[in-house]
Amino acid sequence: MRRSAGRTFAFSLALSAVLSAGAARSSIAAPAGLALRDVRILSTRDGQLIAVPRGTVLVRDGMIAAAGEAIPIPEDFEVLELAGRWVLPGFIDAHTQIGARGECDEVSEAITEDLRPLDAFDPWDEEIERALLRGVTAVALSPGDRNVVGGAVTVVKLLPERVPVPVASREAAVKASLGRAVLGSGSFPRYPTAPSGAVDLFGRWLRASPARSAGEGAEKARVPVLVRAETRSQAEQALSLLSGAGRQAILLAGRSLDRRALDRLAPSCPVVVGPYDLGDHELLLSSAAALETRGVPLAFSSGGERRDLLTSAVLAMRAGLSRAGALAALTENPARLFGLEGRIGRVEPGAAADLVVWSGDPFTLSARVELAIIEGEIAARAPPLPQPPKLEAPKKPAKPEVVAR
Amino acid sequence: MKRVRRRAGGWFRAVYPIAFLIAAGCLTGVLTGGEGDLAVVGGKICTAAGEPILDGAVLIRGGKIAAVGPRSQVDLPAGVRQVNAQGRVIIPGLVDLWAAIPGGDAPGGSPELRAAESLDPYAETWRRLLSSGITTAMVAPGVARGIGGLGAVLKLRSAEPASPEELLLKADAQLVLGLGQAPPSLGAPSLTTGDRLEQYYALRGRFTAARDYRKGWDDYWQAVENYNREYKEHLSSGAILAAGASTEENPEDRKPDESDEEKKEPEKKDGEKKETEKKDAAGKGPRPPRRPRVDPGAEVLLRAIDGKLPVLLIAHGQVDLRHAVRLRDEFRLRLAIAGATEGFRVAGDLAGAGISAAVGPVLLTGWSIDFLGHRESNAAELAAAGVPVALCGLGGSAFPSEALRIEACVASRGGLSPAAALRAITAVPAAILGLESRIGTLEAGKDGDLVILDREPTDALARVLGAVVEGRIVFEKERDA
Amino acid sequence: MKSTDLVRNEEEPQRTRRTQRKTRVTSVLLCDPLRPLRLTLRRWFRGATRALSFAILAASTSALPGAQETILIRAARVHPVSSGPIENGEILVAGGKIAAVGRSLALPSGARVIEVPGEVFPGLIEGGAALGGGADEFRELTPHLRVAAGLDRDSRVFERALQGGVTTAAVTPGGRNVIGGLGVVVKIRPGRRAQQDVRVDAFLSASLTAESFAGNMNLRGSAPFTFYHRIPTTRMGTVFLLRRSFFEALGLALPAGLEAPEESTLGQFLDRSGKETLAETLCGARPLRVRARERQEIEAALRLASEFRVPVVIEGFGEGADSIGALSSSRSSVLLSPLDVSIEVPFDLTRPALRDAHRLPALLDAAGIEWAFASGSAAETPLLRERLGLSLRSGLTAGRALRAATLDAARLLGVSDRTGSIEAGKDADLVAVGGGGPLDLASRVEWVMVEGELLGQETGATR
Amino acid sequence: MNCILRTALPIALALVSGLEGMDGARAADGPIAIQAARIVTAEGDEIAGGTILVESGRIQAIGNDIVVPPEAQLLRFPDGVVLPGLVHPHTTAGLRVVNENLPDVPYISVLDGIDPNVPEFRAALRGGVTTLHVIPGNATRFGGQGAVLRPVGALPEAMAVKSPSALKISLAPPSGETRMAHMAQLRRTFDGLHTHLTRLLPPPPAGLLSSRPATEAELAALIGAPPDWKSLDWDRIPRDKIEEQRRPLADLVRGILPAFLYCPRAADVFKAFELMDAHNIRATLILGPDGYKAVPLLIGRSGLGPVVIDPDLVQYEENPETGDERRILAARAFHDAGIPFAIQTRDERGGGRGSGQVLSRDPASVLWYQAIRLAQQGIPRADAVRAATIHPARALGLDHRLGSLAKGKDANLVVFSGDPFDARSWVDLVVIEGRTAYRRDEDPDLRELLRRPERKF
Repeated sequence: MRRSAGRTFAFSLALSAVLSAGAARSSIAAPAGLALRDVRILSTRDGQLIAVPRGTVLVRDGMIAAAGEAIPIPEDFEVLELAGRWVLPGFIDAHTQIGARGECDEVSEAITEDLRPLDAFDPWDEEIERALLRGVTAVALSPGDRNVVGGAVTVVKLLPERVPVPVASREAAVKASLGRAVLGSGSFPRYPTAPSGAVDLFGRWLRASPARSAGEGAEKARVPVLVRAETRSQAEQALSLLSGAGRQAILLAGRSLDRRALDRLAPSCPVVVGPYDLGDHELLLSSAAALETRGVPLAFSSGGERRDLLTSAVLAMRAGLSRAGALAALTENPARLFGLEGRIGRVEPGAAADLVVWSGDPFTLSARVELAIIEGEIAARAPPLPQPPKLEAPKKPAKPEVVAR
Repeated sequence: MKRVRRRAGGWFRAVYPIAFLIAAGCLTGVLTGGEGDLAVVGGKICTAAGEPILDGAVLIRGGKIAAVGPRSQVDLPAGVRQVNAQGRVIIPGLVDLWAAIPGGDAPGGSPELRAAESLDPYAETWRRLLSSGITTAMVAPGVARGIGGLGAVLKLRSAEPASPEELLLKADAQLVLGLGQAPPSLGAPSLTTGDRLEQYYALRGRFTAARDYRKGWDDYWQAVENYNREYKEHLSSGAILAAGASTEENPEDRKPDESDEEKKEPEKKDGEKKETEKKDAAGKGPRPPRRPRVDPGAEVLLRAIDGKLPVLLIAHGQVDLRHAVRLRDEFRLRLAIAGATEGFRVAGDLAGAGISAAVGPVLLTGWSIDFLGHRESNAAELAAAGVPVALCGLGGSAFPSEALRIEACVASRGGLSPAAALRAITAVPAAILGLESRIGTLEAGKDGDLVILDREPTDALARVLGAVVEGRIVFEKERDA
Repeated sequence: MKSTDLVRNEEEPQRTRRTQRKTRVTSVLLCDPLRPLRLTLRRWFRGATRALSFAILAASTSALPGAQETILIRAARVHPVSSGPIENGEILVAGGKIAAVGRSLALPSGARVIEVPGEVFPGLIEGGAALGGGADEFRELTPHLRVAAGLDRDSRVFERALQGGVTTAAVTPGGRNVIGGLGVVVKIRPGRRAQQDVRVDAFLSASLTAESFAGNMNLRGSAPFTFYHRIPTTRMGTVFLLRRSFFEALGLALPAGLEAPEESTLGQFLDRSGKETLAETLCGARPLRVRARERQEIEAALRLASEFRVPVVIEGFGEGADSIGALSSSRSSVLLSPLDVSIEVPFDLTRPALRDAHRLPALLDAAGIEWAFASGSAAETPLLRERLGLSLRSGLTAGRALRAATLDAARLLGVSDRTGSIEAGKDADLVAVGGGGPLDLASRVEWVMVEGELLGQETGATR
Repeated sequence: MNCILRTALPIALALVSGLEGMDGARAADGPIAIQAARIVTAEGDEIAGGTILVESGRIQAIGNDIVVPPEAQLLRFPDGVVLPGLVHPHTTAGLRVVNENLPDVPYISVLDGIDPNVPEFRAALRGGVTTLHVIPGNATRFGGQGAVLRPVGALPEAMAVKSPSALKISLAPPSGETRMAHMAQLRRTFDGLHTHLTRLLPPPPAGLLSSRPATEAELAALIGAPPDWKSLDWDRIPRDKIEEQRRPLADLVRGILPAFLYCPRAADVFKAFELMDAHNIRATLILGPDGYKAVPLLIGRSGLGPVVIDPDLVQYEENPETGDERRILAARAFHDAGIPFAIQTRDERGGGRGSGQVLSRDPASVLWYQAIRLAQQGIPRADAVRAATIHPARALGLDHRLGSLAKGKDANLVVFSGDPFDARSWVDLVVIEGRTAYRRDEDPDLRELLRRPERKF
């Protein structure tokens, strides 16, 4: 067993220490930055795993100032002693409707490219904290799947109770869908009702959109299209239309796009997969591994359901996805897809200090988020652990201390 | 590698033993020894009963565990097939309290419905369960109508069982009830929140009706006593001469009365009683009392009231959990709770009442009003309060049993110690099922059910490499994976 | 893939061309109303098709693995269809194509030999079935929609059809719309891509059968709450809509009576791309296919054909025995349902006109009209070979039925340069059966080859 | 067209005009002798160039060297093949509505619902089916009693060969109900029947009543014991006192009336066996689409007659782990395991003309087509014939009379114009119980259909 009851107890002590540090900080002169000391850093760079078994991360002005082994901590930094805990970049959800659930499907028309789900975002949604405590610090807020062209995809950071500011000034992508959900039915009369109609509308939109206006439109046309496809044929249609129109594509793979279908599709564009469910078959779960083998950039989506990004990644790892591949798909890949490479998604100097402190290896699913830090600020803290029934005396009191110098 | 997946026909039987030999050969070296004899050697053994044993060995003979301990201390007889588990982790076969019935989320509705009767041995499920390390599972009727029915405990003795009997460990193991609202796919009642009170009283009404039913029979037995006594008196007084003729009636006269009685039994009970006590005016002797009808549903509830049949109640919200405690107190049920999403709110009550709780879902992936108060630390908080905690699937497709071990990982993320998390999917559910003497831990004398993992049990990335049930290898992961 | 789109910008240049067209049309309306229009459109379209077929060729040669093997097939009997059966025949397949057919061919070095104790014939061709996708039911006139765009190529129906010996299929949008859209001819091959279709926009599908209006609801005052509130609701309405669309597409002034009143509830009008697609079709860019099974439907289809001087392909034609005369005068052709031709069908004889259905092949042959088979539904396509075998009960010879389901179908679909017979240069689309003849009900498909790749091999009972 | 005329002509010459239809009286006709190129006897060896002598509704003689009596009509079919009349074991032909709305209607009989004038019966003759087992559909628990019919006669009673033939029991739970509830309901019905029957027994002489059970086992026996049918003294139960609606069930458990048990899933076969054992039921199993999975189970069961397999002879099974679809030759599975089976057709009601597909609703008459499909799966033709003749006859308990050609059996036979496994062959003659029931050259519909195309253009 990795962790004894005593250690668990120690964690809660650590947390209370952190809490009190927060209170103490306000009374003293503001520190120049934050240092996370004695941490195990796990990050990726271009798909290569970067692991520092025992290192330090320095945060200044909301940015990572330094990260690595044997980094001297400046005098005026607030220090968090983290006793070997894991620090990972905050995860990025490549497609979600968090904070805007139920308001992201404007079904009155099939093409609603000017819609912004950011307008429906509720910063007080309790799920934001839930997501933070799953290690997610940024999301690609996206319209739902019921429109052929749904609207703008915007990457925002999950700062609870604060009006979100998009990470980049321009929108990250345009959401489109050819899946079954866009189709009208007898009780939902709206064009299209058949897949061919959806393709037709999508094609018309693609042909019409670049020429509409010169200035803004031209820039808009450079934005990638995040397109949902459910079958291999839909994906083919979407990708060939997009490449015909000279648009960059990101494929949002539906649940029918399993390993077998992806092998046939052999996509060359980035693919967003998930969410995976606990009961899914290997055929679907291994699609991520299959894409990794093909060298396709991969990201995960929680799909706007109450699903867990990390669980999807772990399920994919159980079906063959490598640890580096999974971590990259949770962090730097989505950042790159949405044009935010180097700004978020890595623990490296110059990147935003969106960091998550885990009690252990997150991919075991038995480690928990203790702190979620966004741009140097603590965005969420784990609640204290329940006291175990039989308390053993901690053998090695690894008491973390917060020292303000 | 082509794997043999399903026993589809007679010609296939010839292939099957060969495939089995190959499968066994991958794991082992020696292929001798009797049926149900197996030794798993090397690796870390998490017994779920005590401290883990590093570099241990488990010896199974005749389907039962003969010895567990450090490898040096276990005497391995020659000729017993050995499985080399060096570098692996060995845990007891997992026990799922509530697996889905293959072929749909079957709603029950009556206490006498038996899940044992809807077993499909040809279903794909059994292999899936084994591949996720589950060797014992209870399947139960859904509780969408408040009362589910009788759950059956299955032992997955084969991924391709030949008959329902091969699967059955205990046919009518638990009475399954439900309160509250969860998505119908979870098999929980699909009622609006406003109906909760009524739900509870409806459930309670079934139990009180069962008590009334018992009283009807008690009265009957009393009447029988009276009748027998009077009859003996008559006999001794010589009033009855032609025994056959004395009570004989024209069947045709009796018939309408009888069919009438069949339909209106409950209402007529009081009248009947008087009738039976009334002596025949002609002095032909006492009139025999009429027997009440057997109500199989009420009989099942009575067994629960008498404590002969344990009850598993599915409830999530704290209101429903309190109702569960009341129900248990009123009818003295041997009750355990499944679901218990808001269990942490009533942890003290549950602990005080000595009720075990099987928590599920631990990892929230779906939505229902009942999950409003969901938190991952629920299991840990219940355990901290002293409630015996198990984890369970939710009998439906949304929360499949395959995820049981992932649920344990997440529970330990929520603060349950890894050892307790392992016990929550092995020893504790075994105890809830009343099978603690047979399954749930790796101890000498228990069934030889174990699972071989490649990592710690509370690591979600751990994969099931093999599953052994009663000394036979019933599942093995492909070598290449 | 711009070339496959057949798409023009919906912007300015079009408008000028259109107005020109209109003026010219009105001026020569009296002699042949459509001739000039036909000429211009045809010229334009020919260019487009050429570009298109090139694109297809490029795609098919580059992206097909595993078809390069050289295979010699030796069979007890080979049915090339284009010529008489060859006993102990041999077929040499190289690079996915048939290199040679005959007896005692030279065996190239490195060639794989497949011995067939039974018979080999060309892969069967489904003349038309709604194999997925379907029409968009939101509107009743959707000529511009492509079935190919909405087709799920991984659908099980294709694998099952292949196992039944069907290697090529014309996919239709079904019959729910008056004008359903553009059909596609596909080779059935698992994993195939849209770019590898044999012929895109192969025909335009219209429907006059009861399907086109059955289930539609009359709208009385209230706002529509379902798209089944559409017209037509009667057979008259169906014909009306089709005719009006023809006029609209050709830019002709609507004759009195077809002109819709203000705030029309008589269904939609065509949009621009719809008009263009229909106009191209009427000008001969591709066949116009009309589903018609009952006599009045067939008559209506033929009336339209002669009115607009456009040949039609009538799909169904079960009750068409009396209409064959009109058919030959309009140069139309026919797709028959194998079940209609089978004698088992009219056992209840509720419609006397159906009594002649099984005789249609003979009647059509006598009149020299092109015909092939179309089974119509996804459930029937895998059974095509069996149903053909059944149709032999009417007296149709096996050779004739086989030709109708292979070479004739390929010609009718415009893909006879690729498939439909066993001839050197064509794709190696072959079916082998054990035992009896190709359409013998008791014989079994042993294997199927599509473009040189062996597929759907059966190994016996449950594996 | 030519080939039809070629075969039709000799028959026309051979058939003597004196043959009457079947609708007349049931009196014995004069003897008939049929000579054909091949006689497929179904149970014995095939006879090449043999003769069948039919008299008084029975087969008097069959073989190569039969002396044809001078008074016998001699029918020669130089290219013809004689088969036993085909037996359809499970159909709803002639019923407009195949199931009652109530779940338990054991007392209804198809004989009350048969319309003898539906074209299906005529078509059945055209397809060589001489015996149809008409029985209610699969949607109800106790669906009612079936009847074995010959497709000739003006009244259902005149058509009946055996009525009631069997009681239909379906193990398919109605929608919204589960198998558990279905089984519980079945148990309740049988318990109720047992209670009813024991009450009809003369009351026991007055005496002491058994008092409260002392042990758990005694109590369990009191509440949960299945009814003990074996100890029931049927002779003392006055049959006329049994409630009319329960009488068929009483006959069922007494072993007089067999059951046709529909098992929609392979796993239902376990339940079927359980029911059969618990309630003393003789049953023929009607299997569903995945019935082939139960093959090992059927092998192990002794005393089970032929099973009726699903009309879809090819099944598909998807492997969720690989996404591959397996094509399963279901009939072949039964054949390879040596389990005798009977074939049926999918003759569901409904399915109007809108679909344009008439044969998607395969009528009962195309049993021959199903038999050919068996051959397609590689099943020997002789076995395919058995699956449409002697096996269904045995399933109906009529194998002593029907299903094969042998001396002493009912003279039910069908003459095909050629190889019955060739779709181009036609049924030229059908003889039912010694009488000519159908002759192709006298079939007005077919004659109309098969006339030469004489239309001019």
